[in-house]
Amino acid sequence: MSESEAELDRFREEVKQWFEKNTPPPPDFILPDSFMEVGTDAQFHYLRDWQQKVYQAGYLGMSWPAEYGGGGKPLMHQNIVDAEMARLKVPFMINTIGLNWAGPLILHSGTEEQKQAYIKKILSAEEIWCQGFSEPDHGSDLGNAQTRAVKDGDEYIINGSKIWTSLGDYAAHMILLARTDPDAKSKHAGLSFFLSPMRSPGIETRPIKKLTGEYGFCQTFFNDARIPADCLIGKEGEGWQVAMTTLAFERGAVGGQAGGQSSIAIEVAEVVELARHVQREGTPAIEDPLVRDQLVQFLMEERSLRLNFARIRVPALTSERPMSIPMSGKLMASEFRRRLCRFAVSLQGSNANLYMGDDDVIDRGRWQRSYFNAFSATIGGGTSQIQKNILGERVLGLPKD
Amino acid sequence: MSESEAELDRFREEVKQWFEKNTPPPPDFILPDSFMEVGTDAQFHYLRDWQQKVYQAGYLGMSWPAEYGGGGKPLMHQNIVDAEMARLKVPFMINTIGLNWAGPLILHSGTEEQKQAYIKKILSAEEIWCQGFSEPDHGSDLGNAQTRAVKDGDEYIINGSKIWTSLGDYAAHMILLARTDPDAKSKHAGLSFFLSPMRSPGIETRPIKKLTGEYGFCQTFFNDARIPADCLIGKEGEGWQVAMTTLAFERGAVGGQAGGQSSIAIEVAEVVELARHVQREGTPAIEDPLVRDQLVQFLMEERSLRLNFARIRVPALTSERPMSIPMSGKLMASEFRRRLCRFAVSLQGSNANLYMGDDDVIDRGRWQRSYFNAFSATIGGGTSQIQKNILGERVLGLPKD
Amino acid sequence: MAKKLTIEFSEEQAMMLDTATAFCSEKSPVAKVRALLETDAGFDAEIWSEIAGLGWQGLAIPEEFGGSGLGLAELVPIIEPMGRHLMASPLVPTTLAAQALITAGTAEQKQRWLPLISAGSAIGTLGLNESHGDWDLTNLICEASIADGQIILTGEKYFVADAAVADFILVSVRLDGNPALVLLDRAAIEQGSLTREVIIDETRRCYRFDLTGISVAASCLLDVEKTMASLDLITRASWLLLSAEIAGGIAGVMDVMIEYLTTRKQFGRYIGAYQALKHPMAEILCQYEYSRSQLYYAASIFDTDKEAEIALRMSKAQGSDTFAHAGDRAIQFHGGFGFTYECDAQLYLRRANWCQYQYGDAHHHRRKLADLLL
Amino acid sequence: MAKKLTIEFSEEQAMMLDTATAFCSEKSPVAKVRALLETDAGFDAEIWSEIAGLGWQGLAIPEEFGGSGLGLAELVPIIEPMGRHLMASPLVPTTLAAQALITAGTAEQKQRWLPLISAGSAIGTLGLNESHGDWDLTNLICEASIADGQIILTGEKYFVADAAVADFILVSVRLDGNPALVLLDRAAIEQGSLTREVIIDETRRCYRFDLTGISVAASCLLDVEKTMASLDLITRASWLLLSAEIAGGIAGVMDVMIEYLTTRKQFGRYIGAYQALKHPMAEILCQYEYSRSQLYYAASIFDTDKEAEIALRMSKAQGSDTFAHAGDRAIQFHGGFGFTYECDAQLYLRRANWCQYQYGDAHHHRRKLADLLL
Repeated sequence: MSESEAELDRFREEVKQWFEKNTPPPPDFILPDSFMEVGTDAQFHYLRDWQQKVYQAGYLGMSWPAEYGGGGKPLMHQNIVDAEMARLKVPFMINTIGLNWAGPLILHSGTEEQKQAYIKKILSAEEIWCQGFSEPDHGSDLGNAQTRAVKDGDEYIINGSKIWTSLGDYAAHMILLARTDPDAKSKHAGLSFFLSPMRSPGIETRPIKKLTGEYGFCQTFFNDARIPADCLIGKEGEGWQVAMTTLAFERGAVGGQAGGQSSIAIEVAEVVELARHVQREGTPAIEDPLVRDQLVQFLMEERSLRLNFARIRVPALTSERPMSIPMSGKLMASEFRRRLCRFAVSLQGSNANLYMGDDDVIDRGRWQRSYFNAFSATIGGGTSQIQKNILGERVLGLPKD
Repeated sequence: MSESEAELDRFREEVKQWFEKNTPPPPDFILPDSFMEVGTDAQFHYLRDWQQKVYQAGYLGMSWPAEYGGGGKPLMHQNIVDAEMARLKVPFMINTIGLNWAGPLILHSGTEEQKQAYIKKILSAEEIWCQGFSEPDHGSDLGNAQTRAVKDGDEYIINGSKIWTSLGDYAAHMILLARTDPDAKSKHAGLSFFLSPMRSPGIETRPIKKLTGEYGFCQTFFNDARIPADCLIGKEGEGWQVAMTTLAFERGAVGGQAGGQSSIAIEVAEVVELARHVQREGTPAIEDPLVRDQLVQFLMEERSLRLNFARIRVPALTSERPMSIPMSGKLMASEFRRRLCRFAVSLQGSNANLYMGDDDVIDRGRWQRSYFNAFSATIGGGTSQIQKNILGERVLGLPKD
Repeated sequence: MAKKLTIEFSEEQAMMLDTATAFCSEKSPVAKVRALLETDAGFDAEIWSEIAGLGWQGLAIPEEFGGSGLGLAELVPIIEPMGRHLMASPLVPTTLAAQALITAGTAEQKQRWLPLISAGSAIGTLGLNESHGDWDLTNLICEASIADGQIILTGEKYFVADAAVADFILVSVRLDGNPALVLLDRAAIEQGSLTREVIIDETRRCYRFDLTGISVAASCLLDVEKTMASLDLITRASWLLLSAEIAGGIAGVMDVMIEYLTTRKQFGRYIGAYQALKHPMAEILCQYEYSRSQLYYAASIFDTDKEAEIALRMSKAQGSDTFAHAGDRAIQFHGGFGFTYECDAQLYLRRANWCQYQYGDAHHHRRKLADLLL
Repeated sequence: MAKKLTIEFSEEQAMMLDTATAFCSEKSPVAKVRALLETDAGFDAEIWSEIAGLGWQGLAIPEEFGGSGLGLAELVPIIEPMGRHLMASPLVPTTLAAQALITAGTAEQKQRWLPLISAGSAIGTLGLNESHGDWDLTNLICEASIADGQIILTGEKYFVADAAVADFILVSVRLDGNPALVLLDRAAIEQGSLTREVIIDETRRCYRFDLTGISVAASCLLDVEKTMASLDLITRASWLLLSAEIAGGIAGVMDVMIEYLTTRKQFGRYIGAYQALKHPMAEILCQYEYSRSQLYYAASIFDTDKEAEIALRMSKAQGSDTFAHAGDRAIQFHGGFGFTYECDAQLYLRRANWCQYQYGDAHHHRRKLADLLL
């Protein structure tokens, strides 16, 4: 299995060349930064084509089993590809839920039929997947899901609604958490997990317009929707455990993901670059001492985030509160991004008031949009306020509210 | 009563000259910024002598009745004196509780005997007064005072403890809130208000060392202390109302104070001055753009505080939430002071680590001390956290915790 | 000890504030605001007529031109509630254009336009911004030259408010090395020279205005001697009226937040009961009070010189930061709903951004204040 | 995409951290810390001997001089728990003095002092600061001149740690226009030349050192060629060890806060249940984790060049601000008790101030980082 450094270097070079040659030129519209932000057909098709191309070149799902469409190669190869993709900042892989959530889950817990049916089409982006966990009015309290699934012969009848379904209107399938037993002794015990079709009678999606003015999420409605009983994954009543397994895949806590980056990280270096080329009051913004101080603060913060994750690999240096870094990552990263994007907007003088779609807006308006989109992470998956409660109570041991 | 502008101007000039001539030179020790910070005999005597001198010159209690030692003059005169004292930044009047709390209360609600006994000695600082409202463990919840006063013939027997008694170890008298009826139908109804002697058997003070390392508060202990029954002011059970009246005097909400400034305000202009004369990395701190930006922020904030109080005089501009400015003043002013003093410390390079008493410390260490002392206001009288709760609930109408 | 600071606010201004508050509240419910987002003009012509009925367009125009002859400060209690209710109208650009004419217009220009403005029959606007995004209005790329009694213009102006419906536009250009203002009426505005901009605040309409190819009679030039004074006045007036819009905007976004915090429950409690939301709200309240105090003080001393500049810059800086912060928190505190276009918080966040970056952001004003104060 | 960042931390270091944590926790309870405040020396000589038993003084001294020959990074897991428990000792000044000798001492100086230090038998310290408060150690007012084989010194040094008990003091002076280091042993230190300073952190002892009138043999000079390198190393080592003390200090003040927040009740609830206190605590926790990650990264790459400077400055800046903030909040969150000397929060607040303003505050380091990074 182990290859020489030289072989890996050769492979890395080959990958680099392929991406340099094959990455499509930027389109004449603004691209989203993650699959959660895909809002137009043009964006969708551009990104789906790109994933297909990457898959066909053999650079996606490289470590997944060959019999289902994967590459059957050592994980190291995919890691090299992923690193090159990130380094070259190529567009992300749109089928994120399929590649990082559903695919690993199916490979881990699915039946042979499910593997045959789904895996290859996840990699090729022929079938897009979406996620049905959150519900309106229940915020991020997954365990409280109220969408009902009632078994009726060889079908389940689904009723209820899911919200924040990214790519809901493009997806062929949804990973769906629904309540099969409302009288179960614990609320978790009443849940089951489905690989649900999205194009069935009784399933409708309604796009949600975001504060950016774009679309990018749906609300999904189930009205007596009938789905085959073999959509169930895991046993009935085991939905909570399956969901937790899925989330573990998503977090990268366990292996199994198909690879390929799933979002475009914003780096402080890009804001530094912006500060170099925008003028503030007649001189480049980067010459302003207050701008410089802020940029340094952001650079420090960005590095702190990365160093935290370097430090978790040293148990001796995290032993006192082992969950502190893992549980604070989302809070810190999302708030960091919000502040960074807001700052990037502030560098633009009166042109900060131009917006996406304007001919003259700086960098196609990505900073304005990214600032607005940043709230999806400071709110979604438990608001920053809830995160602080969790840290206070579970990590520091402070009393409950 | 009304005097010509010219006469008032002449008076103002006379006052100015008197203070310019008679204000004592700064002593060779650091002075406190308010009566709450008096911690040494040297400070005490310097300030008491100063108040005596001002009183003897006729510049204190000018509008109080002549028969009790006051000046019997129009309030305008005292206002002119106060303004000049503030402008010239002369040392403050040490008997603050007497001049602003006890004196006005006695003049308003006291018996003839009480007026004869106390007023003149308040003005001359012959008798210092202190305040006995707060208790250990009950924070700032005055209504919950537990110190007991039990009538026994022509005496009351006092048991309990008061905390944060400024000048407790120098005071001849205390305005004391104590519980005469523990079974009263409301907790407020059980309280009574006393003009208590401090030098009686059973009354002991223990100085509290502050985080600055100085003394400046006492804890006062009452162990079967007997005080004459005629120390009662107002009726038994009316202590809460009397306390509220007293607090109204203290806030300046109603007239009646003796005048004379009671503390030294820290102005941003002084920090600007500091920034001009301290060096940071080889150049005057004031040349540093980040320092400049901070100083402007403080100047804006200082002005905002003052403009808020200018705006309360215009009811049309405060009608929507009339209590917003009055109830936020303490929060904003105290937090402002804390941040301003901390910033003043930060300007001093490694010399910021020198402290009061060192030969070379900048400005006698007043910034380091004032930063530490600033917490007395962000904590005392209801912490900033409690103030925000109050604003949220009583001004904005948000639900209770 | 610094000098005494007082806020002047007359009975008349108090009445104006009451009237305007009631008017804006009634005429600009949020459903109306949202309906106008979809329209080309962005405002309701009928409301514009009603405003004329109230005499707001002519408030700060001398009586000889049909106005009320009051000062710009009198507009503050009108613009503030307009900001609170996001009421759309070309009142501010028209007022600024009128002020420019009052200070630098020729007798003929004043005579032609000011009475029409006072009567609510003409909309005026200004083309002052340029591609560099600099807030210094004398930093001009657009140029003019005079030949044969004609002024020939080149360059592009940005953020020209309500240009598509304006009866005239005053544009700033460099002429013989100095700033000059040129009045262009509808007839002079070439077909296709206006391009609607996509701006962050969707309640407004702004246009890029391509001057190249336009040439008008020399009589369209404003008094060159008075141009600098006029630009200075426009700048100050903009700070004042923007600060008023900002103070209103903060109040408006607080309304939206308080409504949600007192009606939305989570984990069984109204979310406003949580200190994590309650305390930031209290902080926003305090900063709002500061903003409003700074605003009305700046209005009180608008006509003084250096002191007014200090007060106006403080007002703009204080308000801009507070509004931007309140808008940001408004999204956050609404949770998932806050992330949707449907939530009104976004209307205010976008407005807050707009106000921050027009006529100098807080950072810019603090830098200028440092030079004035330190 | 930036390069990979890794934190190296060996098994040996992990054991060191365990040992030091247990040692400091046992030997430096807060009652002991407070008792030492009242003493002249400020530390316990017995503990100093025990430390010598553990070999800490010689850890970063080459084996040929009786040390362990490890790097300065090995001291980080020792200094960190010392900071947490406010353990007093002259370990840091002695270590820095030893490093100065290692880099710039003459063979004779090294031979005389390093074995004594390794054995715990000598305390060394440094006199580097001056009245101007500048953090640039080459900005020197103190001067030296050489005449007849004697070095004659003038000027005053500030913040000379533990000078009264030091067996030797290295002082920086300007000699022929360049920085030089001079070694003064006890015999050379004139009677009355040391004045104890009143400093904000009462757990330490610092002295003003009047050099004027001191003259010593030329052999007391350190290698002039190596002085700049030595000052540079001292600076970096100070950043590293201060950052370690800071990270420990943050942990220590958090201990004090958490203890109070989980035991003190108000309005019937433990005060730690209130989000107004809980959330700032969570924020402090996050900033603490950042500080610690920055610290151990800086330790990992201490021996590299520009990268180390960046990492060290970041570590110092991040930690200083976090500690200062945590110390400030610690007072506030203790309410009235926090305002008393009796509350341990003040010990940490004073320590936090000390750490912020020694060897460059956060603002200073960010300015330097801007030049390195932008």
